Amino acid sequence: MRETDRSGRPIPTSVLSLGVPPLVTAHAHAAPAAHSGGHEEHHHYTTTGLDNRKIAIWAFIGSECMLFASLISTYLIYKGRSLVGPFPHTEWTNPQTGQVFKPILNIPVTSFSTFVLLMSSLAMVLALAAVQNKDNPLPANAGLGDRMLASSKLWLWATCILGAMFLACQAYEFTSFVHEGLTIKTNLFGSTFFTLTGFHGAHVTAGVIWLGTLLAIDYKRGLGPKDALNVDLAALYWHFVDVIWIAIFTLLYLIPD
Amino acid sequence: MATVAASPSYARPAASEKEGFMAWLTTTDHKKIGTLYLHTSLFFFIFGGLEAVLMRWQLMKPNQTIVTADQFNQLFTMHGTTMVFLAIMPLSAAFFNYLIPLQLGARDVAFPRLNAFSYWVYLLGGIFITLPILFWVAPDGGWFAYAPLSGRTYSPAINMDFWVLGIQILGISSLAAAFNFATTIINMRAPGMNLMRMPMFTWMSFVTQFLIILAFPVITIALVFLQFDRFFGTNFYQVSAGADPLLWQHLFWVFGHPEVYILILPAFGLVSEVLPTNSKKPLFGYGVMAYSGILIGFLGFGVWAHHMFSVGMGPVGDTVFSLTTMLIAIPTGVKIFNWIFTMWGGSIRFTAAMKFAIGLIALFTIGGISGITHSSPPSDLQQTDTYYIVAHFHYVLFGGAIMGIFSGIYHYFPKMYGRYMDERLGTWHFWLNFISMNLTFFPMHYSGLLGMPRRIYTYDTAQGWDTFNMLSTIGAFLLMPATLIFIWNFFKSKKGGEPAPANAWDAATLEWSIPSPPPEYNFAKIPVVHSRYPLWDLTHPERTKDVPHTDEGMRHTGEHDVVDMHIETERRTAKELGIPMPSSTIKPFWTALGIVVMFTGLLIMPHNKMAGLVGIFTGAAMLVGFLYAWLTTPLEEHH
Amino acid sequence: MAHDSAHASHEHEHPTWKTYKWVALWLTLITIVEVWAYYIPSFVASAAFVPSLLFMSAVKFVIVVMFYMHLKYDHKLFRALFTGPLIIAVATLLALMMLFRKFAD
Amino acid sequence: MTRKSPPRQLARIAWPAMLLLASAACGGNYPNSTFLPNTEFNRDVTSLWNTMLLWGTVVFVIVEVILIAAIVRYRRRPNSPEPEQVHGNTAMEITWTVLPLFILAIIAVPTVRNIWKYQGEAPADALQVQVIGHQWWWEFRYPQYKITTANELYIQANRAVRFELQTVDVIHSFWIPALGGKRDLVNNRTNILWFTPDSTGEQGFIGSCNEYCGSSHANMRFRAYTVNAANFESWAKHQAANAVYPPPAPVVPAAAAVPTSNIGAATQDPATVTPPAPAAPSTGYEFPREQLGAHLVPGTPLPASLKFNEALLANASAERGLQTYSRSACIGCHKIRGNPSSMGILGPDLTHIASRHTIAAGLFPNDAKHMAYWIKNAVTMKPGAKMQVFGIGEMDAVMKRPMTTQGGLTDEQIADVVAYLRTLK
Ligand code: HEA
Ligand code: HEA
Ligand code: HEC
Ligand code: CUA
Ligand SMILES: [Cu+2]
Repeated sequence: MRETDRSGRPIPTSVLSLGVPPLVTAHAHAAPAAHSGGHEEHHHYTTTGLDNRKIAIWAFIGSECMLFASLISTYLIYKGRSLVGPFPHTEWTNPQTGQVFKPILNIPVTSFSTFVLLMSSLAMVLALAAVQNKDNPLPANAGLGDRMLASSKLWLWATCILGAMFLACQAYEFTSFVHEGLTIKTNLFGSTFFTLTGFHGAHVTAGVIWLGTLLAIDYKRGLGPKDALNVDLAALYWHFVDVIWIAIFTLLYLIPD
Repeated sequence: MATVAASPSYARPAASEKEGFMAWLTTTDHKKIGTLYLHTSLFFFIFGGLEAVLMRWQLMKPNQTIVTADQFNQLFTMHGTTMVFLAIMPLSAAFFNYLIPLQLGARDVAFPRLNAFSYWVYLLGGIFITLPILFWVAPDGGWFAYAPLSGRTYSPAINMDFWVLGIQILGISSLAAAFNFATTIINMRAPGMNLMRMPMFTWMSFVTQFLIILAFPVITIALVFLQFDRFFGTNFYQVSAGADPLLWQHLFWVFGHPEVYILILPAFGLVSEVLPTNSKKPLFGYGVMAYSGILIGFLGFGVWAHHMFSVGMGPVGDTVFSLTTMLIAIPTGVKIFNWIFTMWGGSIRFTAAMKFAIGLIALFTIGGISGITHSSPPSDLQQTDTYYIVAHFHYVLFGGAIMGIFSGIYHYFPKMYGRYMDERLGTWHFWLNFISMNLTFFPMHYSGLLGMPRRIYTYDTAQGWDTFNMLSTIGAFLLMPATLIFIWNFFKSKKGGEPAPANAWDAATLEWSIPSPPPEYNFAKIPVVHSRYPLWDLTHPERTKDVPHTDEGMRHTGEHDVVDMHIETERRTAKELGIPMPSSTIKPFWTALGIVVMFTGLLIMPHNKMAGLVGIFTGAAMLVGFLYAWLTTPLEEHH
Repeated sequence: MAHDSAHASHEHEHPTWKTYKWVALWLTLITIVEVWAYYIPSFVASAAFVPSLLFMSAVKFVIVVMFYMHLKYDHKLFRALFTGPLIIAVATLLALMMLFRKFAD
Repeated sequence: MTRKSPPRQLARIAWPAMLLLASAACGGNYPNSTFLPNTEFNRDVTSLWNTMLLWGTVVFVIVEVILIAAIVRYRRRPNSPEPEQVHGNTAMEITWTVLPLFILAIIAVPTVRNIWKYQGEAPADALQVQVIGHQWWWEFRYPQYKITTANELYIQANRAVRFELQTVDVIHSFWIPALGGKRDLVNNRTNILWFTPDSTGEQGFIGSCNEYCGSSHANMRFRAYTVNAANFESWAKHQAANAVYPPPAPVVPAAAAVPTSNIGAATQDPATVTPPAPAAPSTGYEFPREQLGAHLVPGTPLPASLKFNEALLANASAERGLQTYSRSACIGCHKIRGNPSSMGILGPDLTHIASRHTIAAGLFPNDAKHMAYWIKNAVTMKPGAKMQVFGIGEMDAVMKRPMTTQGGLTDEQIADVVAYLRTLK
């Protein structure tokens, strides 16, 4: 992986800080595409031998740690402080109308979507491995499993679809909450919950679009080892979003007031 | 060394492609972007200064009516916001841009187009947040915009919308720049320049980038909450829904305290370049200087609640934050003493830059000591939100950051423009500035300790504050001619200053080994660095014989244009030399404009939903479209 | 870390399908245990509940970062770029929790 | 660079100027100084401050002396030798790491001690005062005495006072510099501040709001009077009683037993208001006007644009004023115990308005003239003031149109209302 091309210096990834990642990151990968057309890559010297973009994305992920720490802190600080329901883990009766609100969190659905997101990380890591190993010929006796493992398209599709499934679960969750009477304006829980998970969802959306562009390139001209860095950047981002969900799932969903 | 004529003989290749205005609008050259930053932020410094002068005029005597209460409240909000976000941070960014690649021996920053983008976002965001004061509809919540006052309930008008959105725009610029410079410093050092050979300015900038990377996400989230509250009716700071307004305060100061070190560390870096050069001595205790910078940055994340001693945190919180705050005196003190002992035993040349650097040592110490006095909560309860605090932070900001930046401008002007600034005017500027600065801010210690609250547009007679306010105001008035001398000097010297050679001050670091002003590619051949003072290795070998020298750098490269440390005299253009340079492009500008249009759309939303939506979608379309075009265009043209 | 030694391939190269598969399995298993624990009221009520959940989620966090994000294998610079900010982020979060008296009860 | 630089002349003037400044601070009359030894808190803080000032000065002098010595000794001269190259000195660097640590320890010890000392519980017999912040005035309640008043705080000399700080709108901060440290009034929280004014005697003090709270943050002041126990009791008893019009004859024996909660429903027809008996004693202690220091007398000028026919004040009728007041919007915002129609809570309690020395949170003296201007156009008198404009023809900031006879008051009517309010001793 260190052998990756060190050529392109445009950095789409750090523009993620805009808070509108979906639109921005989407086209990160067209640049190398244009590059390789010319096939005149300069090898700029770098101090560490690493690509600038990989350093930038790790710095960006460090920054995102603080972003989500702020969001999660806020959620936890306001936990149990809402004046009116519905509440996440406990029942609430509206004193005016007598209407009863069940605990609003849907643990089975979210457990499922958590599982989906975890599996998408597996698919992502396999996609990266497939891209990196594109040039290694499959052994003659390669079975279906080996051939599957070597397919970057398969795993990119899998990642995208799993990501989209996660988003679908979230969409279902959001709409059903609104249906049950919890909006972003209802109470402190609503505001913090929708904002935190919404931010996370926006990150997932950005990731899905980013992966979509990779997939498009894969169909157009095939992703190979020289694209490994680009896939790696997307993968790091994707796993980070996953890791954040691991924290959110435990802190929001599983630990009651 | 021979004196080189001011206008170097190499042609300006960019000029032939794009002329004048367009050349600036499309540049991706870190030096040009640095110049843009410098001029823009000097403009905002004057603007913020004029706001301050207006405030001081109003406060000259009790019960004056130069401005109204609401105008005054806008003035101090915008003065603080302007000085912090539009003057000092970008003044530092001007130096990041101009100097970091030169000090590292690089041809540009890691992401040149992102760099242009950062500048345009800053400029447009700056205009966005500054324009309203011309119509007296500017933000009026104070530069820390405490909730719930900053929420829709208590600030229903458009004023605070400008602030909430404007600071977010500026945050994008700062973050993009920070990722860029952090990557540049990690990854674009010349062969042989390990971390312990980086010039001190680059070191302090390095720490600053991490402070930005870690502090700005927090203010972004705090602002997103406020924005959601104001625009979408959420409850983050809605006290009637049970919200706790201290949430804003904590989030703000988790950002806000590191922010003050973001403001001071680059200035510290600049004087760390000026002092050794003008003392003919290496920096005293280089390693400790670097580590203390890191330590200041790190501790800076553990002290934020010292801005909140009066909110009733309880004794445990007060104690912890008091003690961590006091600890910061130690690494800072180390810096102060190391600077002094850099001069000690040296051969000091009192250039204007040197005077300002010494001014920083003298004045920052005062501000630091007053900082220590309010790190003690019982004492701070008598000081917080009084003019005593105003005195503290102007001593560190004006006496520290601004002094350091002026020092840097005088010092690096010859590198930027190939001409010296006028030393005599510089000396006048220094003394007038030094004296009137003290005249302005020293009396504030007294008015504060004698009970004068801050952020008051008026005060009553017979409170015992009249003399001190009068003095402060006179000082502020005197700062105007002081600054005017500087401005005059700056523009005059650009045109007709005495020509400066490449190594204008007989300095030790890489940026002085190339012509002044540097050619677009900076280094025709990337130098291999063997020690901390590569240029002194050549010009004054006797000065560097004690520093460790290695040539580890050579081993890793194998690039055709890397050669041993040398004095660069190449005058041909990049094209002639076959050096690939990032091509100029306007796309970062349009992308930045897209962002600002988007935020403007949101601003309009509550007043005209249709127009607002049109703005948001137009902006988003611009953003996506130009970003796509940007990312699909290769960075460099191939020769 | 209890289990990484069991599954990490200690060759100097990149991990392979074999590693990834085990990581995914562990992630799934831990998630199942977590959710299961959530549905045992007596356990939820006990003092061990929150710490054990936090522990499990920390384990998941770490193995994804180490194996899927390759931090275990990659340049040590990246480890510094990630853990530094993470430590500050977690410390800030804990400090805020304390300031808002979240651990008081 | 050896040429004498003219600006150095400036420096010569600067230092004496500094000294002058320092001496000015020692003389002079500084009623709001934070170092006045009026409470134990202030004395402790002063001694803490002195420690810090001492050590701060030591540090300052050390730094500036070495700095100046370096500048003077090592200035470059034509024949300066090439300096010896020193890259650092571990022993020295350890010294200036450790020495500050000692200094900080000297500061830290009394700091921590005082943090804990002043966040402990107040003495049980402390006077309790609830402080409620409003944009931009102060409400003071004395639960032990069933008093509600505004902008003027009576506390007892030599008796601990414990403030419970709350706000109804935004964050404010309560501070009497000469008596003790400030505390913020934070929504959804109650902060506590207490101290004992043990060496003040009978004195008046300035208090202020110190957290920026909007337009008139600067105009959110108050007065605090430390009075002796007997005077306090007299003041408190009087304040607790209802105010009535017309004022009862001076000797009304049953006064002490005035129930404070018998105001009853506010639905009574205002036109038929009759002063309910029993009446309040007409005299209670009031902090003597003559004893107000110069700093306690408001000097805010009247806005030039606001006109009022002051001649009307001379022969205004309190009787008519009562009727006008009770029929105007005033009653929706203000409370006058004893005037059953006046039940509002948005504005300051006016029950004993005439017993206060200032109006509008310390901005203006409480006399007929200023009160008349205030009622005519409070917003012009005090930026952003949340009291409606009443003068006919005056611009109403909320409705964005000039006041009409509909709800507006003529100068005559205002003069009458003032006359009525002036009777509410
Ligand atoms: C450049 C910006 C900058 C810098 C560097 C600092 C540095 C410090 N600041 Fe300052 N501060 C501000 C900008 C800055 N500050 C601003 C803008 C505000 C107000 C914000 C607002 O409310 O609007 C503020 C407010 C502020 C407060 C809150 C006051 C209040 O509102 O009540 C406190 C409280 O502790 C504080 C403390 C300190 C300390 C201890 C340092 C230390 O880092 C100083 C350390 C330096 C020294 C001590 C001098 C050198 C050391 C020696 C010579 C060694 C020996 C010294 C000793 C033993 C003492 N600052
Ligand atoms: C880096 C930051 C910085 C700098 C440099 C300054 C510089 C100055 N500040 Fe600053 N100030 C702050 C940061 C800064 N300030 C902050 C953060 C606050 C808190 C805000 C808040 O409470 O929200 C504050 C608050 C503040 C207050 C308190 C307001 C209040 O609480 O009510 C005052 C009052 O005197 C003041 C005065 C000044 C003055 C006189 C200068 C002078 O030094 C200015 C000198 C500059 C000039 C005089 C400009 C030169 C002008 C010319 C040369 C004219 C040219 C003319 C033409 C081109 C036509 N400032
Ligand atoms: C919309 C509500 C409102 C109405 C109606 C109103 N007031 Fe006020 N009043 C206030 C508020 C709020 C204040 C405090 C303003 C300040 O100091 O900032 C105040 C202050 C006062 C004060 C000064 C009190 C003090 O102790 O400082 C007087 C006197 C007064 N009002 C009289 C009147 C009279 C008389 C009327 C009717 C003609 C009236 N008010 C109608 C809200 C109102
Ligand atoms: Cu109330 Cu400021
Ligand atoms: Cu601070």
